[in-house]
Amino acid sequence: MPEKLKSVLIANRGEIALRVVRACQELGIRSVVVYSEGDAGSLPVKLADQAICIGPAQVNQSYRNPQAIVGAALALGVDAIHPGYGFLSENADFAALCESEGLRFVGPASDVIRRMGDKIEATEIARRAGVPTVPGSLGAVTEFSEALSVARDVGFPLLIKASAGGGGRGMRVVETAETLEEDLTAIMAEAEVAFGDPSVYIERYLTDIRHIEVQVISDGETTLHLGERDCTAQRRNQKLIEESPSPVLTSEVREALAASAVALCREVGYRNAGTIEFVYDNIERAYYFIEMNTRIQVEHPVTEMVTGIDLIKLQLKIAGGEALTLTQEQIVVRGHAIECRINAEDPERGFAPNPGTIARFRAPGGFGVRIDTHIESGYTIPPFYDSMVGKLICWGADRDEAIERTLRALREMEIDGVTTTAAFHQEIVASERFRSGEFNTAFVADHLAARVSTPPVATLVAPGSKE
Amino acid sequence: MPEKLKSVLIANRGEIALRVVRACQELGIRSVVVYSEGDAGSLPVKLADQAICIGPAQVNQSYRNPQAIVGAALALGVDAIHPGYGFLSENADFAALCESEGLRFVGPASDVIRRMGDKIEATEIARRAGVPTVPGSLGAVTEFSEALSVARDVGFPLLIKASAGGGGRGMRVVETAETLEEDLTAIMAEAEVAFGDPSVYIERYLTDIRHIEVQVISDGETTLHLGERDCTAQRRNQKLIEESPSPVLTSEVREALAASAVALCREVGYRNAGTIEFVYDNIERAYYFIEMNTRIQVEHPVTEMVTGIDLIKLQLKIAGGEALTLTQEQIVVRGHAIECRINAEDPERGFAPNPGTIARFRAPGGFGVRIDTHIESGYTIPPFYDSMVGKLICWGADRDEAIERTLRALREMEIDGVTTTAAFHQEIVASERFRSGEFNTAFVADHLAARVSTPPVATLVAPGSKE
Amino acid sequence: MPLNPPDIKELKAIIDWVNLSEDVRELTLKYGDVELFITRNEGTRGPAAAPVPTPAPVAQPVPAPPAPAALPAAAASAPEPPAAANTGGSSGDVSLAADEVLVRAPMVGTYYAAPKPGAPAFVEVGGRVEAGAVLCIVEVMKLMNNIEAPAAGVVTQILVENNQTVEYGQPMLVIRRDA
Amino acid sequence: MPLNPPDIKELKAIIDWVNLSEDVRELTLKYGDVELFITRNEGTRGPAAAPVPTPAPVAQPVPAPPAPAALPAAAASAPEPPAAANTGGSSGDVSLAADEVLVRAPMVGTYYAAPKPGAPAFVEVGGRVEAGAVLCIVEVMKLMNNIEAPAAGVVTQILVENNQTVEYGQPMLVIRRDA
Repeated sequence: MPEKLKSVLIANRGEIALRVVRACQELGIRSVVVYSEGDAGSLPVKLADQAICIGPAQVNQSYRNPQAIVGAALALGVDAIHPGYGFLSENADFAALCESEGLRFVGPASDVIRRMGDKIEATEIARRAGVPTVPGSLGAVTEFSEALSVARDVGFPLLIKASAGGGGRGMRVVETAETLEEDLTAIMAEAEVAFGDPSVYIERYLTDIRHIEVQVISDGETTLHLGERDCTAQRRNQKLIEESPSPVLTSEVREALAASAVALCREVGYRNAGTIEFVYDNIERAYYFIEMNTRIQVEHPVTEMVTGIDLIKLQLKIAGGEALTLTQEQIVVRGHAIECRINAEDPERGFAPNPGTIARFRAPGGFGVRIDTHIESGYTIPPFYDSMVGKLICWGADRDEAIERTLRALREMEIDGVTTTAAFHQEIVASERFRSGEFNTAFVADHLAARVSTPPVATLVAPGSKE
Repeated sequence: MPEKLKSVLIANRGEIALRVVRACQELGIRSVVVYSEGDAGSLPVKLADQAICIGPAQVNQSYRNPQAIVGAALALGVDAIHPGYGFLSENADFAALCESEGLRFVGPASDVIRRMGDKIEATEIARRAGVPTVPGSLGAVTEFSEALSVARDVGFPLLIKASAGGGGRGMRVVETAETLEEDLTAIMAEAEVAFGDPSVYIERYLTDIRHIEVQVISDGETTLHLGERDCTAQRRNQKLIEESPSPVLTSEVREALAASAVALCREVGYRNAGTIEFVYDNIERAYYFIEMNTRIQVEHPVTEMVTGIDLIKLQLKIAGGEALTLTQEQIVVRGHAIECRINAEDPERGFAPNPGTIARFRAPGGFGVRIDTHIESGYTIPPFYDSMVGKLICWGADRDEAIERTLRALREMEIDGVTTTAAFHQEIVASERFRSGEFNTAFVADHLAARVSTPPVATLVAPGSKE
Repeated sequence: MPLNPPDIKELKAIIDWVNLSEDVRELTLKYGDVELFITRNEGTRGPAAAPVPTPAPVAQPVPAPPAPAALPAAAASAPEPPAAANTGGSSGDVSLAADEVLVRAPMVGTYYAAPKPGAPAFVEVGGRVEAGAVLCIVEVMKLMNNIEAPAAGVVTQILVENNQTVEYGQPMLVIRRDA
Repeated sequence: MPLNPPDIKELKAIIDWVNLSEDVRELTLKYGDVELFITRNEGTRGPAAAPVPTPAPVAQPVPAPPAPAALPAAAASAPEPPAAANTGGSSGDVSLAADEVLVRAPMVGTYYAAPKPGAPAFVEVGGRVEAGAVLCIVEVMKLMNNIEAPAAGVVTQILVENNQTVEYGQPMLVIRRDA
């Protein structure tokens, strides 16, 4: 039986490093932050109990360097490593290295990371657990006759992808049964010529979908879910706004989704916090497993705000060998939470990243407003890392209140010196489409396309605002 | 049936003015802040939809000047006036002036303010409503024989106060029955000589008490309570730390307390938000009505944090004629919240007020942390008003988590250039006594007295902190 | 020279003062052997910067306080100009010649140019007034406050409109004092 | 001249002040022999002041940047000194003479002064080393990295203790290069 953690090394930077520092301090765990030369003097470095420089700004020599991180952990004698998100957080070899060096990795076992990181294996595990997956072939199909029969079973529209293709090459959408044989013949022939391999994947082509994911937590024995997050407001597959609960699910679908997520975790022997991602088909009102993230996610705070449960603390407790004392009945969703990821990007110049010095930062405040950020007045955003400067999470007794509070807080927030996406978030959240809750993953792109012809001024100014 | 409010004039300053601005903006109500010359450029002035200067820095010519405020409200054509707390918030004449000018006052009717502002009448109303009051004489007693009989009924120790006395003059504590006649004779004779009036009040002398208050909200028809706040951590009758729920009440006492508060409101025909203050006798485990505050209170956020209910918005909705749609069953207390009132005072110099310029302010952030403040980097605290610079409210799933989060947030907060009570709050919240929950109104004074002999260093540094 | 060389504290005090005064944009100081020159960003914080106070180069390390405002005759007086409102934008400062006096609103209320609707205005630009003549009315809660001329002279500017809400300290009129 | 030349602390105090004052755009100061001129970018309020302390005759108002660091011989090199760690406090800068070279830790790890416990140290203060001689070991994950002398010379300082954890870029030894 392992002992509770006394010290944790945080192998990350920015707001998530600070998030873990805060959880450690509230638990009385010594927090050690590793940092690159590009992050010297940053807020997590200042606020951690200890900080240690592990390399130059380049990520391959610092935050993505397993030897430097494990070396620092061993030299400082910490009990565990929290990987945050990104960087090495879903790197099975890194988790295995921690295990072999006797360091506890705050996450699942390395083999679980490996298995769930393999898309085909993860899909097979989901199917074994009875979790719906996107209808299609089970793996690659090499024979034309077999492909034809699978395609007919899957239904239309469907997507045919050359097994050896990628990056959009060797893909074709088939709209109706009439062209199926012709298209299938063509794509298999093309694939044979282009890649020397005619085999294809076939799956239902979904056109009107939402991205919905389920937060789970498990101590290896007890597996609980903490409701879903709806991350449908994306731009080029980058999440912009996340919320919990989803504005569209019926309680039947919500329960089925959660049960699927828990079943998948049990099937794979999952431990620690994790997220099961699904697509939700607005037309069929059905959901399909896409992948599992075997780590904490950027958007975990919306779940914390509606459940009142501190996910990072649970991660640390589980890594310290504590069993969950919560029961599923005790996890109650109250109200609604919305997160905006504020990026140092210029929406008027194609969302170009915009590093620089923040002359002045004034956080919004008051009831229901949470800010997770590593920026402060005078902070220089280094050009080496991603452009997210912070997350604004607003809670409301219902979705409408959460929306109004988000708009109020976005107006109130002051970030001088660097252009951010805050005004764009205001525009999106204030839009009729977002307010209605009825949209799909194309919403933000559609909004941007419509914006070219209509000046955005009217939507940028909130009613009653003087600015 | 009055219409919903479209615009509200906020007759206050500082954090509470900003609090009301935020609620207005989230409700789509136009907010107009009045300000004195001492507050030009302050955060509520900047963030309100409109601001208007009504006078010089002196409060009697600005925030306490009914004509200037009502004049501004009429000139700008607003629907209502929110008085905040302090200043004119419990001034019945001001409320009556608003009423006569056709402005809605965000609070109860002026006659209710007047009646509850009269301590003797308020006590009588409480008795009529069946609410326990401190055992003692019902009003002043003029005859010695009557006084003697009342004193014997009340029990010991008891307190005898000359009716015409005040400020500590003409008061005596009687410990036992043996000296009663002698003491009573003496104090009545003294009062006759000193004030020309021998009459006295007699009441039980309570030595081991807590300050516990109940938050109520009423639309005039439906009266609901939102649980209690425990404000026992005081220094010289100034509240330092408030929490909800109280760490000591049994569920029986909690329910009785709430029922008393609601009964009192119904008795007096109360409308809007209000607070019923009680003393809780640690020895007898009994509570007694002290007074009612017919306005929103500084510490209202702890109730908001545990109930999820925005009290200022309810105030504004009720003033706009909306009926409460909440039921008592829907008001559920989740977790625990603690508020620290951060004052610009120097605890090492007898809590001397300390105005000046805040060179840099960095708010603490993360899960469960709420900041209500009007300060920002570069803000100069004017010397004309009270020394509170902000409130830190931390929520936790239980009291222990709320305590740890409060300590973490206090450590994280940076206010440069001005000495505040933040470090002293840390010391109090980290103390064994506070953690235990078992203390009385003398706790802070006792702590300060003990501190003179023992250096505070050890308690200032939290475990695991590097500072 | 009667001046002592300034020490760092004195310099800092001057600089602090510049920092606190919201309307100084440039400061030039020659002080013994010291020369100090400061400019500030226009329109950063706070109100629109006031006109340059920098007077005579030498001798005055700290500029004199702004020209004394006219004391309106009504009950309440507004001797100090309010640190201009950040929001209304209505009470910005006004540049005055040496012989001009500014009449500010002594209270928040509604400005009336004439004794009653339709009547001729009390004064017009270019008109002469005697000291004590009524310039306008500020109404607060149905109370009509006559605002009187602080000095005899000619009205050179009227800065507000009839029926407009004025805030405390808001500039209303300028009078050029008789020589 | 009654003025004392200002010392670096005084100049720094002024620069600090400019950093704090959010709206100063230019500052010119002549003070004894010193001329100070500061401009700041418009709009970037905050600490990013670009101090241009005019190098006056009186010494160097701002210390020269640290002398170029020696390139350690081990695989990873740390050419840039890390912007001093705010916390560990272990990688502060070291003042070097012109003929001295600094050897920094090329990786995070544990510093060993000797090839094995109990053995004599590789080098001691005052000892001579040839270029390429092993100065110490930095262990990371049981991998022993020999740190070699970048130049021949005399060891003038050893800045770390045996068995101590060193962070990336931390100064470990100083060698005075042979003339």
